[in-house]
Amino acid sequence: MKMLINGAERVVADALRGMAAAHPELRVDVDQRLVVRADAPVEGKVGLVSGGGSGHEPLHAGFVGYGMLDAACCGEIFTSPVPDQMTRAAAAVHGGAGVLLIVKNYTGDVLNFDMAAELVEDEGIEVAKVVVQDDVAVSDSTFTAGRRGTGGTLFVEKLAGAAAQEGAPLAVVADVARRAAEGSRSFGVALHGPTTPAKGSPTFDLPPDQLELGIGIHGEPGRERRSVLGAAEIADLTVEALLADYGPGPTGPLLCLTNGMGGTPLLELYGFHAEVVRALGARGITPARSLVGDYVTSLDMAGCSVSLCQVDDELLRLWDAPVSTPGLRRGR
Amino acid sequence: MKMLINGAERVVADALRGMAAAHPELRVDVDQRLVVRADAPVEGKVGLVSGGGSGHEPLHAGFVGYGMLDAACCGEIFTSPVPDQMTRAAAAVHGGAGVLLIVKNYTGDVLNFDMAAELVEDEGIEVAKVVVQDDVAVSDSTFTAGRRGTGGTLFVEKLAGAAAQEGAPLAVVADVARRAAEGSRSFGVALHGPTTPAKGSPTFDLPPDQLELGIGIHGEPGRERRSVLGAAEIADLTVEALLADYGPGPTGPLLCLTNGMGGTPLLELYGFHAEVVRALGARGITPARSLVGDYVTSLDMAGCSVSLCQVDDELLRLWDAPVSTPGLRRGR
Amino acid sequence: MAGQTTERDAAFVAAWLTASADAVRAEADRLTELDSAIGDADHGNNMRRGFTAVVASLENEPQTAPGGVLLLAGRTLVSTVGGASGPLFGTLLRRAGKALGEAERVTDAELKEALGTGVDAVAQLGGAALGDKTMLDALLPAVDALPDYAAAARAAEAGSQATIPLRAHKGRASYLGERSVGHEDPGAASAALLLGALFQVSR
Amino acid sequence: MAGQTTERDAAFVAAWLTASADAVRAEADRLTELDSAIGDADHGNNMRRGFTAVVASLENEPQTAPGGVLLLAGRTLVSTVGGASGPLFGTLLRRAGKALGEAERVTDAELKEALGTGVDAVAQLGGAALGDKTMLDALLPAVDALPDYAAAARAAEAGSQATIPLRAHKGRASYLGERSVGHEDPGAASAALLLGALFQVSR
Ligand SMILES: Nc1ncnc2c1ncn2[C@@H]1O[C@H](COP(=O)(O)OP(=O)(O)O)[C@@H](O)[C@H]1O
Ligand SMILES: Nc1ncnc2c1ncn2[C@@H]1O[C@H](COP(=O)(O)OP(=O)(O)O)[C@@H](O)[C@H]1O
Ligand SMILES: [Mg+2]
Ligand SMILES: [Mg+2]
Ligand SMILES: [Mg+2]
Ligand SMILES: [Mg+2]
Repeated sequence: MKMLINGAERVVADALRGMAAAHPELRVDVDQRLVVRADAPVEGKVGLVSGGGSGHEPLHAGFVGYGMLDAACCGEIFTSPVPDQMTRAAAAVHGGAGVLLIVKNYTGDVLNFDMAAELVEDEGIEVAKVVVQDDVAVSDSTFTAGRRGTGGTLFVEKLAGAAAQEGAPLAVVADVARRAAEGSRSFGVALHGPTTPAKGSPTFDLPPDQLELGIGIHGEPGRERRSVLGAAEIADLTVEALLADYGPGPTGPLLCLTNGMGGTPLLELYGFHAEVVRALGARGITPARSLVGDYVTSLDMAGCSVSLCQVDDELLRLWDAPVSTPGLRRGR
Repeated sequence: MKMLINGAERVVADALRGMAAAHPELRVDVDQRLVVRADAPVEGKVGLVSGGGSGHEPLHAGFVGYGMLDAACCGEIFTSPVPDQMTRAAAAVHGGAGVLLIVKNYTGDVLNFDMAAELVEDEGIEVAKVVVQDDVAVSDSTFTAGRRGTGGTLFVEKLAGAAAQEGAPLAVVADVARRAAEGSRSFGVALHGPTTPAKGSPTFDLPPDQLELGIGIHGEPGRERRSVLGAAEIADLTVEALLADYGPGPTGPLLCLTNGMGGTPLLELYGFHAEVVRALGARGITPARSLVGDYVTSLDMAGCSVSLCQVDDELLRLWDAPVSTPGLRRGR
Repeated sequence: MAGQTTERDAAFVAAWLTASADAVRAEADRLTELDSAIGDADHGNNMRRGFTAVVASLENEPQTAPGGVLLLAGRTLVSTVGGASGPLFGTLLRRAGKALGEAERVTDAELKEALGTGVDAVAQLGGAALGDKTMLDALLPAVDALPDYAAAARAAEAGSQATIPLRAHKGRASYLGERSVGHEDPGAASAALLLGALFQVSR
Repeated sequence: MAGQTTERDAAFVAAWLTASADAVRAEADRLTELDSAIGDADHGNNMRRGFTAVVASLENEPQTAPGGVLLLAGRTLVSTVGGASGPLFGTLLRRAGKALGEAERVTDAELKEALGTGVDAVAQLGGAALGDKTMLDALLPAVDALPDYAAAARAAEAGSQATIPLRAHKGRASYLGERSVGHEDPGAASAALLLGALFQVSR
């Protein structure tokens, strides 16, 4: 598999060098694999720290900036970062109002962030943590590592980031993050597995006539294979899986993220979004806001995920609030 | 080749339905394949119309909005739109100050836009036209259809769009567009050819150990094949090709677009951007502004292009001016 | 065989375009395949879309004059094809139609002259000449061979085959430089289909 | 063969970890391959990165006590691996090191007990039990078999093989449900490599 790289072991460091070159508004520590707002710490503002394995860009480093994250810790590809990165990040963004850690629910991420949280607290910094677990494809959470954190992470980072930017205290920012996490549901479909630089071939092989339902964002295969379906059918079963999981059905406005996994053209993604909106409409739902694009990716995986977030008027206002990051920008 | 579509013949229409659903700030005519600013025509503002074959998203439809295009005409995949679309678009965005047509230099685009320009003038609307021909890979322009318009189109649309948004008259907006077009140089490299829905397999086959230099954005093969190179080497030969073409070397600040062709992960693209900036630096040049991402794509083609634009202080100011479109957003 | 004085009506020209549409539809994949070797893999689709629209137009707005048929067909191609081939084939038919005017019957000689006018307009619009590896390489010898429809069809086909060893100087294929050599030009192949259809309806 | 009273020094433990690093490096691709079947294809890289760093740490900060060696190695794994295996293998070694304290020589029995403490900490941290298809399926029987190093290595290897028919309940493989059956757990395979290295240096 050909890649535009200098060698598998250099991919993450090289990408961070590129971010540093492209974004003077960010402070990039290539050695420590940290991306921090250049104006951090912002006095009196809650610091938002997230991170995870690399390969999901723009998540998380691309969401550092005004109105969203203060710092992102970048792990190796598909590998959670280590506690040292997180403690450094927390120290760099602590503006006296404490730090919120936003963690995707994977064993590695949870363990590493938990270790870091203890160390940060030991330093006398107030810490809160929210775990995103929005992937409805993982159903029997009691017999698994629990639901994965996927596309819904964008909602959590954006909404909590907006609250923090407005100057809300840690308890409020953490509450916004938790409500966003609890309101989020995601479901993903792959047409072609991702290829990691280390492995050099797709992490799962999909025959030309099959697609994989309920995929994660780390190249892990999904729960089920099916013969190829059209965009309309994929949208129907995706929307069905999402809405079924809300139980009595979502109340209040919905945010909708139609997300590309990296290898699917934007042209196809918009077409798929049309089907998602149609499928929602057939069930009496019109999303209050839509976002379409590659936001939470899995290297070059072909496919898509849909994330919904059930919000209230306050969260909707926070969604619309200005944000200025490399990966998401609006109103500023 | 699996795709997230409902059928090859529906791809463009479905994508436009998706854009309509996602972007209330745009007026989308799915039948006519037009995307227009919802507030068009803006009284007294020059109207900017562009368009081309589909498959390059976000270009052009994704660049419709405040500070950039007023309308985009969407052709079939890799096929120039027809004059009827362009005349409709011009009528929809003419706010009394005339219309600028931004045309990528392909035989089809030029012929169709020229036909349209005549018809629009016949309606009594003042028309100016700028042809973007930035691709340095096409060298002997006298024996070819001339240089292709590729990534530099983004510079032209952004800079002219900013001038129009400020209220500049048609002559000035056209002059900005021309200076942007003349200052632009691009060069592209493919690791894997794009697959059109109609054909269902890559439009050119690249063996696993080869890459293609000097590619266009329509799945046309490039000028030369080479054994696979690392990102650093690709950046060196790209930067060399670009700078050689400026002759005595670019004077004044440079904009740099490190552009993904659609199938290359953002992680790789940032790593490549680091090498581009290094290669420029080795030749004494620091780009004044960088933009990294998938902006002028070719469906799912893996690879990248680099576009430079030599600007002056006024164009640099226009580059920094607020823009709010689905595909490019800043300061608003 | 058709002679200098055979007269043709609107139905004849409409039948030609309908036969062309059938041929283009049957060969669309091959045309796209040719375009994918040295272009952007859309030519078959473009031609199919255009000629399907032409057939529909002729049904919706029946014409009484050969010139009217060609004018409508040309306008339809311009409005529905896009790309390079839309304006070029559209202009070919439009100009030929214009040249024929409103006469309800035209001789084969008049048709030849009108098509010659159309081909000249294509050459002027696209700036290409014989040997540039374009549709002109099929169109120019074919018009020369008219009003012998069989010879014109053969000339078009031969002209299209003759593009194989050529290096393209116009259109997308020109970007390939030397690498365009060894492939048949898709637009020339389409032109050969149109001339083949003309021969077919003339028999 | 090692007995209850054989004493081990810091050099022995360092040699173990160095041998482990060699084994992990030699088998990294296989570990990644296992992880790609039921995980995310990074386990070989993770372990290689971690153990390469462990060897470097031990060179840069030579330790005089077995406990110190294990503590440093565990801390290094936590700081360099990430993922699930970093905190888990890191905790295994850290807790074992802590249990051994600063004694410059420890008996095989003490080592067994310390590693048992470490394995318990892994179980607590990760919330997994025997049969969940994790590294514990290799670690638990291996520690039971200590201080017989040969038996421990065999038990770890057998435990790792025994994960093949299991359905995963922890870690990434659990997302696969039934489809995790039929594959060896990569973390268990790593644990077997570590126990194999321990046997090797004990001879
Ligand atoms: N300048 C030109 N003059 C004459 N014919 C041309 C010219 N440029 C392109 N063509 C013809 O158009 C054909 C390509 O048509 P098509 O694939 O439909 O459009 P596009 O090149 O825009 O994708 C070529 O094979 C060639 O015959
Ligand atoms: N909760 C857990 N308890 C014990 N071991 C676990 C647990 N979760 C995962 N593991 C082990 O970690 C291994 C995966 O490690 P690795 O691939 O390096 O990390 P990640 O799963 O984060 O990519 C699994 O094969 C399993 O043995
Ligand atoms: Mg991992
Ligand atoms: Mg085309
Ligand atoms: Mg073509
Ligand atoms: Mg793993």
